[in-house]
Amino acid sequence: MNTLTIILLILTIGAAFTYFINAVNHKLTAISAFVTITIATGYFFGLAELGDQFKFALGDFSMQWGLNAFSYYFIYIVLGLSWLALLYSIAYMEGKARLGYYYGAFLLTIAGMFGVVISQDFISLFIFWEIMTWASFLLVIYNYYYNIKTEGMKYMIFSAIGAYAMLTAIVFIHHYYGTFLIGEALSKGAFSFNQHIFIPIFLLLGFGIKAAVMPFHVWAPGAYAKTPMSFTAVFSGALSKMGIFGIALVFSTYYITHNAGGFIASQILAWMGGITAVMGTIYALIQTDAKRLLAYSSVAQLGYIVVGLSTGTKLGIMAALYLAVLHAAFKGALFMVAGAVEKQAGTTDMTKISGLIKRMPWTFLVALISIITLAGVPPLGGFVGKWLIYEALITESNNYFLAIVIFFSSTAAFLYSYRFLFGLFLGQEEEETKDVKEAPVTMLIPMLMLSFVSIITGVMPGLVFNPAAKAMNALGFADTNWDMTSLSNIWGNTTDLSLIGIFIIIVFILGFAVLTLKGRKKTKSVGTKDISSSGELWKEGENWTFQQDFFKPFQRAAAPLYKFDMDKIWSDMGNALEAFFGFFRKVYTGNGQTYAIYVIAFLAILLIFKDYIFN
Amino acid sequence: MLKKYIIFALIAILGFYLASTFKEIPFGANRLGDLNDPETVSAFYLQKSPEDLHVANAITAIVVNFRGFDTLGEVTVLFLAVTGLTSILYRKEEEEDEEERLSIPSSSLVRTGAKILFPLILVLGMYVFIHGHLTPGGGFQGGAIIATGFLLMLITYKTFFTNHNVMTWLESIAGLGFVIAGLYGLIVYGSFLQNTAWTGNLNDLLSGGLIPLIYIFIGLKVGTELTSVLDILLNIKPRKK
Amino acid sequence: MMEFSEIFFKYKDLITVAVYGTAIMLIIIGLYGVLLKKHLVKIAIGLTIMDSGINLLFVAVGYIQNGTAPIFSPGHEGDAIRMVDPVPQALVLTAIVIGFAVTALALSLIIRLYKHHHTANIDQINSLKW
Amino acid sequence: MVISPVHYIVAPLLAAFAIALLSKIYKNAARIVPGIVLFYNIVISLVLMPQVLEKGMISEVIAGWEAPWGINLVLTPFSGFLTTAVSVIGFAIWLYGYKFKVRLQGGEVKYYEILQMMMIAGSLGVIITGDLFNMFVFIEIVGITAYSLTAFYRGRDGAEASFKYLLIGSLASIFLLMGILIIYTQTGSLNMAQIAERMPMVPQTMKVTALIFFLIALGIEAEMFPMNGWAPDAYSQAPSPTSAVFAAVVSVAGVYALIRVTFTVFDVEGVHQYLIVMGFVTMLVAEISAVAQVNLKRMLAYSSLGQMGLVLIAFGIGSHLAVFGAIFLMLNHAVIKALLFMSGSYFIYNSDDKRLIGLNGIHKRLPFVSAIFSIAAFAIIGFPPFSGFWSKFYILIAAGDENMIFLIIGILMVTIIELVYYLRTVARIYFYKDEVEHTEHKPSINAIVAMSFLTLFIIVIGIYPNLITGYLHQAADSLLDKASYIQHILK
Repeated sequence: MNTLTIILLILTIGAAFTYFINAVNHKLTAISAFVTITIATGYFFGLAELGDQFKFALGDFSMQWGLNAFSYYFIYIVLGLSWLALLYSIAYMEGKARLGYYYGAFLLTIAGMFGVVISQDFISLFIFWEIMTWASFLLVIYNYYYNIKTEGMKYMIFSAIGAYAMLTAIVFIHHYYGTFLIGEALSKGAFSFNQHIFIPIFLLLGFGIKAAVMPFHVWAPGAYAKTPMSFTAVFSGALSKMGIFGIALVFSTYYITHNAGGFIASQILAWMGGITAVMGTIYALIQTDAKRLLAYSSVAQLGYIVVGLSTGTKLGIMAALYLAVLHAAFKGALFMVAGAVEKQAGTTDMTKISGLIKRMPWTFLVALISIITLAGVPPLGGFVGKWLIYEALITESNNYFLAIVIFFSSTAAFLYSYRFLFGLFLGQEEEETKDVKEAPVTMLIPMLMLSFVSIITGVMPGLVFNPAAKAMNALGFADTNWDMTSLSNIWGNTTDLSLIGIFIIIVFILGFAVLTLKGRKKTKSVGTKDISSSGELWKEGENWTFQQDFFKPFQRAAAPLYKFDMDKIWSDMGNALEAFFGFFRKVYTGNGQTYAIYVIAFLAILLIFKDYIFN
Repeated sequence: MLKKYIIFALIAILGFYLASTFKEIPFGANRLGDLNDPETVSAFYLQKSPEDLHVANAITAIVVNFRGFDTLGEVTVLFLAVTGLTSILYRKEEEEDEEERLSIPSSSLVRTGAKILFPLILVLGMYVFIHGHLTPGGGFQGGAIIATGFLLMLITYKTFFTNHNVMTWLESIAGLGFVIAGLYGLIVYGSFLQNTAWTGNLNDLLSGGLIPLIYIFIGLKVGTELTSVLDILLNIKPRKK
Repeated sequence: MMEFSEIFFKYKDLITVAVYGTAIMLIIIGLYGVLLKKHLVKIAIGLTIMDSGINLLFVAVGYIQNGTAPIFSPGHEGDAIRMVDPVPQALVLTAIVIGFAVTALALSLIIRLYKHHHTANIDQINSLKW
Repeated sequence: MVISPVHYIVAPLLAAFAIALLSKIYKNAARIVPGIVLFYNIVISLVLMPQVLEKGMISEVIAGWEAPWGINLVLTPFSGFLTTAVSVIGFAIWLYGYKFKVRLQGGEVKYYEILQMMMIAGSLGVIITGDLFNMFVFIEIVGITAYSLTAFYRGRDGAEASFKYLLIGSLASIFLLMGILIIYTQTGSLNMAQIAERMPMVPQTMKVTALIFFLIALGIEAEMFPMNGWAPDAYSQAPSPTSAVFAAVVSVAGVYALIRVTFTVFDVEGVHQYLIVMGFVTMLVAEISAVAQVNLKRMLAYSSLGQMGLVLIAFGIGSHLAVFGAIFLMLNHAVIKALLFMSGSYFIYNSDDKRLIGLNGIHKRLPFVSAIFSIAAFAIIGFPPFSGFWSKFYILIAAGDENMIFLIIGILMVTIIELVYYLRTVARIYFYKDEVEHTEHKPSINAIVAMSFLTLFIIVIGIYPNLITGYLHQAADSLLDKASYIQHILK
């Protein structure tokens, strides 16, 4: 037996076992799931080696699973994040219903993601892609058990469109290149734009939908926000990365063959990514629910990654891969924070709670670190990623305007980051949240571990660059330059990140200490409702917290942008289609005689046109 | 009314194309070809039925032997039609809202006539199917004649009911007889419905091997099935079990 | 007196038109009943007429000029060359019986429908649709 | 007695005639005998299939007259594969329905079982016969039984559906006879192989006219678009095991007849394009109509039509791979749709309502049946790793090989429509709240066994399709190899 097969078996059998053990004892469910993922992760990192391959034949097609540096890189994200998320789940999901369902689907999703990453032929890629989609669909509808029409349906339809676009591309790759093996198709130039342009376009559609790129992002915010947060961490952190995985595969390899026709495609992708980043950010700003805010932010962050990939240069792809890991770390952590708040305080509505810093200090710390990473402030890891992206855009792609757009989005990201932090943790304390407790240890540990990733990559990005460079080697970008602790640009300037990091940390600690010591006596705590009302009378039940209309001026300024509601366009389209279907099915009138007339009419038509139809 | 004209147009188109198709098929032309070296099935049947089967009526030879499988299917169709009719018109005992079968009683002339004619009709029917391999007619025709006899009785006498038990037995035995006669060929000669080696002389009553026997079964079967159909349609009453 | 064969030869086209025409007309009339009549029984009758038309067509196609019935009566054993095509007749026998069975079923269904709907108008019997 | 193809027909016939007598002696004979017969069909298939695969084809003559003269029964790898599938599914449906009619009165069971068994036997006859007129007779057997079974329930709509079916079915038989007549006058034969051999000599107009009549008549049986108005009504009004037989057996026989006639008997250009276009229209209209259905069985019926459309498309593509996919899909559709009707029937039985609303939250009461229904629903959409995926995949690849990009996109778009309504239904079963209290009717053990068996098949074939791809390749080869068919039968 092959290592990879065994891991897949462990995960699937574990999923089934977990599902059924729930019927025996609820308490064993979480443990069973955690043990499964631990064994799988341990087994993988212990025994799997680069170059492992497993070949077999199904139907008339040879299939191949294998492990190269590129897939190894994504398995870090998949298994690592999943392990943490399942650890987090133990406490987060405690006492909820349908645990077997939850953990079973969770493990199955992990198996699907793992399978997608190790697939070296398109058939298994598609199969695992579908398994992953369906299993995650089960989790999307977990919370809204009795109302899947909205979010679940949206997710499923978009996923299906994506999957089938992919299938179309796969079929045509087989037609034109006679192979289902990804490597072989690559070497024959299947993804290049000047041969059969619709193959890469359909593949991009498939992967892009999973990565929630702009016109197809509609499913993402709802799905992210309504899923249990423990899974959203994986959903946004790892599952959507499968889209990135695919885009990287298609695009980067396209650039190996370097042909002129690809420029337009690259521009289109870059702008799709850019618009995603901006719109995601703008929508994130007006959310009052922390979960939705994070969901939109997640869409925006994936936009950055797509922009990075679209450049097609070493630097850009490196940046994208780096951001992929980092996004998994900080967005995973942030969703876990949201989950912790939800579990402890009962809601994530930012207008309802605030000032949790005293009650949940560790959670706050995680949130702070992750937010800093998200915003791209040195010395944490986010800065490195953004730096790389700007550099790639400006120096190698000469795409200055896009760089400005990204920069705008990045700046606006500060706003919602601040809002998230302020809304939940800072400000006055609410009466209702007085007796909230810190999250359980098993929830804190994964959060802290993810924060640690954010911190360490800020100082030593080489930890990520190293495997990323290997991954790019596997993709065909030889000799990517990287350094463990420093960033260098083409003008020859080198920045030692660890020095910056240490310096900033020292400043930060000193400043914090000074501020705390100085202001300690003077601050006075008041409740959120205890605020000056500028002469207006405050009525009972009216919400006058800071969180209300937080960014109203900005909202007013950006009003035209909000009018552009993709959500509505898609749902209108759906309604129109349904109406059309309803109209069309009236051909079945229910009158037997009409059916007979159809038969005769069809016969007459065939007879009249027989010479044209059957020549 | 547009619909009506469209339908007329459709029918006209169909008629036109049917006519133009059959214009190409000359009426009365000999399509049999050379009878001694047959190319068409008809020529083959005409050649073989007196020679091999010793059956005078070629149609009987075709219906019972050459294409006996079709006939088996057809008898099955009848059987299934009766079964289907019974199941469609089956009513539970409790929902009896019985109308009289005939509101006007038939005259004594008719009744007496029917009484006299009935056995004659039966005999004629039997004659027709027993001589199916010799003269025009056969199992279907004979069966149909028998059924008309029963129809006569059914519409003449309100109180005339066929005995369903006997009918079922006859139906089943005739059907089984047909299949078993076929199986005999399968077991003995290796081909379903294959005729016996002994076939008698052409134009004898006892000629054609199993063919007359099978035709008698068919006659019985058709007769009973048709009678059952008439019976069911005439009195939509619960069948006595 | 002319022999039949002479008559046939003389009016061949006319006879062709008459025989085929009758059969095709029957089919068309039946079709008219099926497609335009609203009463269920009339539709069933239309089907039966169509059946008759096609059966007639079968038999007509089997006809051979100046032919006899395909029966080897004593003394005429060598007459095979003059016999009409027996196969269509055999097929028609089957087709007639099948047509009978279908008609019987149709009538029984009409009885059921009439009992439930209290009408035999096909336009009013459309509770199953779309 | 050596087992030969004719047993497929003779055994059920013998049983059908005998049941009437046997049930006078032993009440339950009407229930048990069909089971024995259908099981015997499986035995026949298992004995004959290896021979078929070894020799390439088995041809049995009836009444001792060699092929072009008498009626002959042919088992090619293609028809043999289908008869095997039909036998197995037929037996499973019998097993499922064994206790189905318990609540009806004793007399009715007899009719029901005879008609059901003969419907399966008739379909087998359509598949194995090598004679055009014989095919007509078997189609009529299927038709008569189907009309009767559709009207089997006493409710008002059964007769209505049945009458529509009968009306269209009679038109089909008339046109079929017309086609047979034209072909007979031109070739002087009724044997398919001989007709195929003589077909090049037939004038083009005659050929095409006859083909059109066949296309209409067999298109009605194969549920092609403008001719399939009867199908949803019949499927939804028939007793559920019968609906399963309709979907799994009768439609297979219809498609087989259509394909045999268009592929083997005729040699007309353009029929492939016709099949693709009409298949796609069938699929599109059916799936569109399925979306807004409120009646579960009606929805399943429309979905069935859609699948048949896909089968026709695949046959229309006509390459080896496409035919392979088409046969695979026929098999899958037979198994899966039978399963859907079987499990759906328990939902209906449990909800006192044929409508979809009755399904709300039903999984709490029928966990096993719900799971099976969901698996079958996913399988029919083509979700890997169930068997439905492979058939659809093969068809897509075949379409890709012919460079039909719009066809592929069309098929996949229709699949999304399919996904939507099946997902809705499954969501109803699992994710909707059930407001009303119901009486529970748990599935009986025989039904569970039957359904589990078919489900297992879906999963096993989905995970390891190699189990049957060998047979399917041979079947596809044999269908496309017209010359050897003719040669083998005519010697």
